Amino acid sequence: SRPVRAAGRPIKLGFVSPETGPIAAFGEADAFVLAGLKDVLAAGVTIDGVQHPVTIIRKDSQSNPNRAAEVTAELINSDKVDIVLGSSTSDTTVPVADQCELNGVPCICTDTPWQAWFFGRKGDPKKGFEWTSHFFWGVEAITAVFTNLWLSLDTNKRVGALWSNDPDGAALSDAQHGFPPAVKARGFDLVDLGFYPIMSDDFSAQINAFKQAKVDIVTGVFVPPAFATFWTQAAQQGFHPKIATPAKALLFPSAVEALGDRGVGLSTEVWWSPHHPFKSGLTGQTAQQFCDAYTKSTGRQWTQPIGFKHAIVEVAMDALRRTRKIDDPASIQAAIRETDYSSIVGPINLKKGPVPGVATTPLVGGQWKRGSKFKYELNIVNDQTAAFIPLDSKFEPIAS
Amino acid sequence: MTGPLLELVEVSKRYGALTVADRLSLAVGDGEALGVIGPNGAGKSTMFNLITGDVRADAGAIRFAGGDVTALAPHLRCRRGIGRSYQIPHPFAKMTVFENLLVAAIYGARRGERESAARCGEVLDLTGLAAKANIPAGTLTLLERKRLELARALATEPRLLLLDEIGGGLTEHETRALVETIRAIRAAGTAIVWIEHIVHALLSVVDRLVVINFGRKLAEGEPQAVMAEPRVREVYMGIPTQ
Amino acid sequence: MSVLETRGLNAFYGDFQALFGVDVAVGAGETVAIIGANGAGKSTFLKAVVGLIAGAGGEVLFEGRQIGGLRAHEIVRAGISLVPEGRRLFPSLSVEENLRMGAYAGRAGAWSLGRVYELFPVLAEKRQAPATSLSGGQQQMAAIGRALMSNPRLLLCDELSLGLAPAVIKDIYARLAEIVAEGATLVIVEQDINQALAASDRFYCFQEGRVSLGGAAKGFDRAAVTAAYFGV
Amino acid sequence: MEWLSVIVQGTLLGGLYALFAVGLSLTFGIMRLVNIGHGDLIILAAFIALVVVQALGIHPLASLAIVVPAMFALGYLLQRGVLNRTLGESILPPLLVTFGLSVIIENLLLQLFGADTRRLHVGALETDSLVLPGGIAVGLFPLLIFAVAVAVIAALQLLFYRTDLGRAFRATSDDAVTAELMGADNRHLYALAMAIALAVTGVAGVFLAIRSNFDPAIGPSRLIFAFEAVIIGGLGSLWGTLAGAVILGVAQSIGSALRPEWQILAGDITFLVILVLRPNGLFQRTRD
Amino acid sequence: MRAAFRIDRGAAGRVFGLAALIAAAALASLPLWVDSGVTRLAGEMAYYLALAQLWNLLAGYAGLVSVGQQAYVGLGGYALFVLCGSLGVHPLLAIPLAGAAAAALSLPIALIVFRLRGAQFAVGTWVVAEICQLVIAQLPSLGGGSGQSLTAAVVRAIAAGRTTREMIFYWCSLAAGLAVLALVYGLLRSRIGLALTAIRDSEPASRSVGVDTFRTKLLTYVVVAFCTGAVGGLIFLQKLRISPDSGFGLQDWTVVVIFMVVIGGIGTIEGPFLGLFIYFALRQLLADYGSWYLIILGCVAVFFMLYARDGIWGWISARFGLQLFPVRRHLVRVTPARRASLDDAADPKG
Ligand SMILES: Nc1ncnc2c1ncn2[C@@H]1O[C@H](COP(=O)(O)OP(=O)(O)OP(=O)(O)O)[C@@H](O)[C@H]1O
Ligand SMILES: Nc1ncnc2c1ncn2[C@@H]1O[C@H](COP(=O)(O)OP(=O)(O)OP(=O)(O)O)[C@@H](O)[C@H]1O
Ligand SMILES: [Mg+2]
Ligand SMILES: [Mg+2]
Repeated sequence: SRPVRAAGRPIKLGFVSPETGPIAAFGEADAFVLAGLKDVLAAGVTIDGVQHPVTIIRKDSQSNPNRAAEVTAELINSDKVDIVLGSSTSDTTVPVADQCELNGVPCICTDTPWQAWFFGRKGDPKKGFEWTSHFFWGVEAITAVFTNLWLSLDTNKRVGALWSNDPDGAALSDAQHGFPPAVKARGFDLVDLGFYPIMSDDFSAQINAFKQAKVDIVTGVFVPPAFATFWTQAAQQGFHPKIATPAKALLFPSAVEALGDRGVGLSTEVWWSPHHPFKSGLTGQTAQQFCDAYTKSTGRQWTQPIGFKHAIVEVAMDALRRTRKIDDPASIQAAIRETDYSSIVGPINLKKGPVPGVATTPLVGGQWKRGSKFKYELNIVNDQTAAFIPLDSKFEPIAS
Repeated sequence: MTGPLLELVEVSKRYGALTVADRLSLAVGDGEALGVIGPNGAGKSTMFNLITGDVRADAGAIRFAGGDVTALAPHLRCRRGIGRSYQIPHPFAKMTVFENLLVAAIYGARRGERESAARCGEVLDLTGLAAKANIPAGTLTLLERKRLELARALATEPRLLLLDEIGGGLTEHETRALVETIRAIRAAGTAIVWIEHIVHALLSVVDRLVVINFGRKLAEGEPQAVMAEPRVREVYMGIPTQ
Repeated sequence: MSVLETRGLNAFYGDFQALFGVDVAVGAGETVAIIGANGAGKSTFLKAVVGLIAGAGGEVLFEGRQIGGLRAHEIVRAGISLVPEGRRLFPSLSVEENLRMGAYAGRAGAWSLGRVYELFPVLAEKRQAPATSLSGGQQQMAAIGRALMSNPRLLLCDELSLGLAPAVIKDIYARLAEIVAEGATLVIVEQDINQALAASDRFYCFQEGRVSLGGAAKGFDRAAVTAAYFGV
Repeated sequence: MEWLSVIVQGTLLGGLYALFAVGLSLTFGIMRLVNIGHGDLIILAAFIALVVVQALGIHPLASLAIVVPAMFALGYLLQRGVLNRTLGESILPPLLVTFGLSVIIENLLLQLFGADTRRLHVGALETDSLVLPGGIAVGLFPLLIFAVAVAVIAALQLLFYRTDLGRAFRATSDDAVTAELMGADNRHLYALAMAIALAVTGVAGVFLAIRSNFDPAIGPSRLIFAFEAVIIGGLGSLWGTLAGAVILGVAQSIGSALRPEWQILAGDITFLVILVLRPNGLFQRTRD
Repeated sequence: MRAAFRIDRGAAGRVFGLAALIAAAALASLPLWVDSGVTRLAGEMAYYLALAQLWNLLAGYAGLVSVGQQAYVGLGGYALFVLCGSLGVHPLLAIPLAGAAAAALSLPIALIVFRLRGAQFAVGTWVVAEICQLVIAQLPSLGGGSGQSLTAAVVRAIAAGRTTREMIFYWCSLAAGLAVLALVYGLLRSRIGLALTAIRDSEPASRSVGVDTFRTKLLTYVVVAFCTGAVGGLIFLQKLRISPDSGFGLQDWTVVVIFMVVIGGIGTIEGPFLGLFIYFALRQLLADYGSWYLIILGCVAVFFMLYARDGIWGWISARFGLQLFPVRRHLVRVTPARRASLDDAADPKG
């Protein structure tokens, strides 16, 4: 190729995520992640012999879908960004992707089960979307992980489920693609109580129903405060299941700390951990090194979203490297669609699908146990879905 | 049309155990001026509220201008020609005095805006509020507010005007002016029912006097004769009978 | 020494000046009437004395003490009480609670619930009723009773007889005389000159925010008063 | 038996709502101050308790001894320095100011403590329960919350309806100018009322922090229940607020037993139905 | 000789009216000379102006302090999604239909909430909005709790290109803003405005002078619901996605609007304009500062309420006696002599 001539125009990436509001925990590490990538971004990418620095414009969705749509429109219309990156729950990723799709701006999203992102936007599984891409695990993965976990212990195979009335709850409880058929297919009885309102302060009626049905396993989708209330009331009402695997509720160590010792033994999905055998194609850092750096810099325990925040920037940089005409969004989009990249959260291949423009990342089963370095630690206890990820310990029933 | 302009037939109203109108019957002729007196709490203002519909009667009937208005909403009674002033003034505080009247003229008298302006101007002149026409009613003094009550009621061009203590707190001179005003209103053909504790002012205007006590009619008739009745002198004026 | 004395008292509503250098003196045990046409500033004067309107220039002395800068609640505690124009009872309190509120300042004296009920028996009947359910005249009684409950040394009455039946007015004025006899001082604002002057020792006539005439109530000169009223 | 259990649990839930609502019942019911920041003030109290517990290592319930006076002082200063200037005929200025406060508190807490979800632990008391005949398990802690709500309401009821001070509170909220004529210093009284309201909020905050998780963002979401409880009960009536809260709790509980989705809807609809039947609530004190 | 009177509606407004027309024309041409980011922002301001004027009409003039107007934004938005997404109606036609849907629902709602007064009304309307949200969250056909997206194809029906579409969105928003402004101004200058103000000041007294208070309030409420619903449709046509949370967002559609109106000056038409500019200026300046943006916004709300209780316009108009949209009526006495001369001047032959 030709020698580097001159510095080209900066390439702008819009970065939308919830930094404030009810789901601010997901955006908490943004500053750390982006600061760590500063040098790599400043060095930028070389396209057609011209070196372009990359800048990131961060926008706060305030955990509010209206605001997410508005800041994305701003990124597109005022900041004229080249790519929009949206992350952290469908309240942000879906409106971000919708704006980009309509306005013809390349967009990458993550950190939302892909069905919620894809079918929630009325995607056509044959064609996919024109301008928007996504990588994360999906409902099929989480059902497999959960049922694998449950089958590994001796229970009466009776599962009680409760779903939050939001996109995640809707995706996971879907009668065709969600938990109910998958769980039944593997021989479980499902006591499905349906949706509960997000602001619920009381689960006594549902707990009563679970108790009546002699449920051994509890699952569903919960936000942390709702699960905490549920779990406390369950104890008060003398309901002690052998396994509790609530999705979404136990991602953050703080949620488990808030439960105290009653958090020990609860199981959850694990998207990523320091023990995942991956390293960043951009910086060469391993998952373990990255988590250590995070703890060192912030004094906090690692959390699952930080890897994905890192990965989404990696995927964008990788696509830019392969872009031929930087001023043509279609060229950038073509490069994104050609992604076959090895990131800190694992391989991301946007060519394969499950559906066009969506890549899946591995998901395994974890359980919260008493830890050494931190009070509670998330152990990987089931890797039937991704055997290359090492186990930390064995899955155990909740001590009662 | 025959018969009285306003007729109350055995109207009753209770507040809990307290009967404030006790099978009260009353008639007011077209163009008549009727005075109402009675001790505090006798039920005079309540009677007005029953006539205007601010309070619904428990029993009995109210007829006005030949129609039964017992079940009619207050604003419809106003449009039929019942205008009232409140004992405790209710001005539209943030509107100007003129606008207060304008609402009444447009909605009560169903006039056009331009026509109403003239009418309101005249009423303001008549009631001595002309100088205050364009200031917010909220800044009026208590007595000016009372005059505003009268003016606003007049602006609805009522056939029957109900006045609840608009003369309290006036100087002799002002009282005389008020009496003149009311006479003028009456001369224009409006029937008047006036509740007032300033008896001499009342007597100089009305044709007939009704005394109410405990929601019942204590006396009724020619004013001087009523005032001379010992019962009335005792109950109302506090002059014990020998 | 005067119980109440104002020197050069001014008062404003926003930019509008309602009092212009008012000088009034009320001696101990006196009953003084303040008369004047509509909007002359009588109510404003009373409000300025009790601290409801910040005085803007001039002095207010109560028993020789400056009370000009004090706030209303401090002035009540010092011993001045006002029966406000238009009653102003507390709507969410019962009749009795309204009366008790009158005693909030905690001044000891002859007036108690019992005595007020004796003065206005109808209030005793309605002691538990909400104040809003009283008739206009009954509300005026409650307002007077409430003011008395603070056992004031100086009682200011604004349009005392408004809305009261003649029998009641007669009664109240008789009682006021008793109150004065017990050592209180009285200022009454009343538009009915005859009523006001009959009950008082001296009077001040206000006109457009200024004192236009003052003198003894007995044998007043009707023509002079009329002139002072309307400024002719 | 199942329905009995539903009603028992709903009543206990009502106890929680009552505790949230009492402070509001004072500010809203008595001062007509629509305090949108009430929920965030509860969370603020919870965070104060968290800091106290972490710093001193004391039992969370013992933190009441510090949280309540702190909130009392905060309430006094807040009212005297800020809210007093917003009171008047219109309900809007206080509404807007307290909304501003709500946003300020929430985001300051977020700055100071991050978005993590927190909890105060009281060991076994969290999960212990009594088993009533018929197998209805009643959590001790919810029972304690209910008892505390009743006690707080009883105390406030005495204060507001049996003392001179309480009468002065109500008089001042009706007509501050006239109350001043009676010798009541309205600025001080309002400040005192707010101080008491926030002291109660402090109690609510500590109990909330023990009952369930909290984070800076959850303040506003329960505010509407507190408002509903106050209005169902009737403005200015503290026992009414308790009744309102219990009605709301039972309605939600029944709704949720029928279908989990209906929980909140059932409460809201009950609220509207009651208001349509009795626009002034069940036990409104005199006014208007 | 009888005195004659006429009503003076204020002359200051006429000069301003001309200026406003010119400004409106300039605004209409905005997309032709500024970049699409500015256009988008201006469009957002235009629909917020509409929401603010509508809320101000309710709360500032009719005394109906509603904290539940988000109900109509959300209902309008959902109606639009159903009309365009499921029934295939053209999006621009769907906007007024969304308004009609909101208005239709506002009728039964009014019958319930009109029984309430003051603070009860405020909270009652809030609960009604909440109920709308909860009910919609339970209808799977509308996307339940997760909401639904408008497919790009539907929006492309307006215009295929992004630039043209953004212009059309902008013009729609501008038209909505100006139409609502004209409607509110017209309503307030009409006799209905007079009745509304009277009702706000005293309901029993207005009844006693013949005002049908219920019908007047109902009319206003329904008209406001119609406009709010239409604006809601327009908003979500641009947002492309609606969910119960976003559609019925208390903060976005009511609190921000209250902020604008109250900061600017409630009960004036000028006030909401000022509040609008202050809010957007703050948002543009501070939006990237995360929590601090919100903290400062909160402080501004507190500050203005403490130091300018009648809002900024209230302060300005008290100080300078300024009125740009005169809705007041002054009674002017025309002396007979002067009237004659006026008549002469008006007579073309004279
Ligand atoms: N809403 C109400 N609830 C309960 N009692 C009421 C209500 N309104 C009036 N009353 C009572 O009804 C009686 C009659 O009141 P009303 O106002 O008619 O008296 P009134 O004759 O006008 O007296 P006044 O001359 O003092 O104005 C009074 O005893 C009063 O306390
Ligand atoms: N709140 C107010 N705002 C503005 N001006 C006021 C206010 N209250 C009174 N005024 C004006 O101050 C002047 C004096 O009023 P004040 O109430 O003292 O009169 P008054 O002598 O008591 O009259 P009245 O006999 O009518 O009660 C009047 O011109 C009045 O318009
Ligand atoms: Mg009366
Ligand atoms: Mg006066």
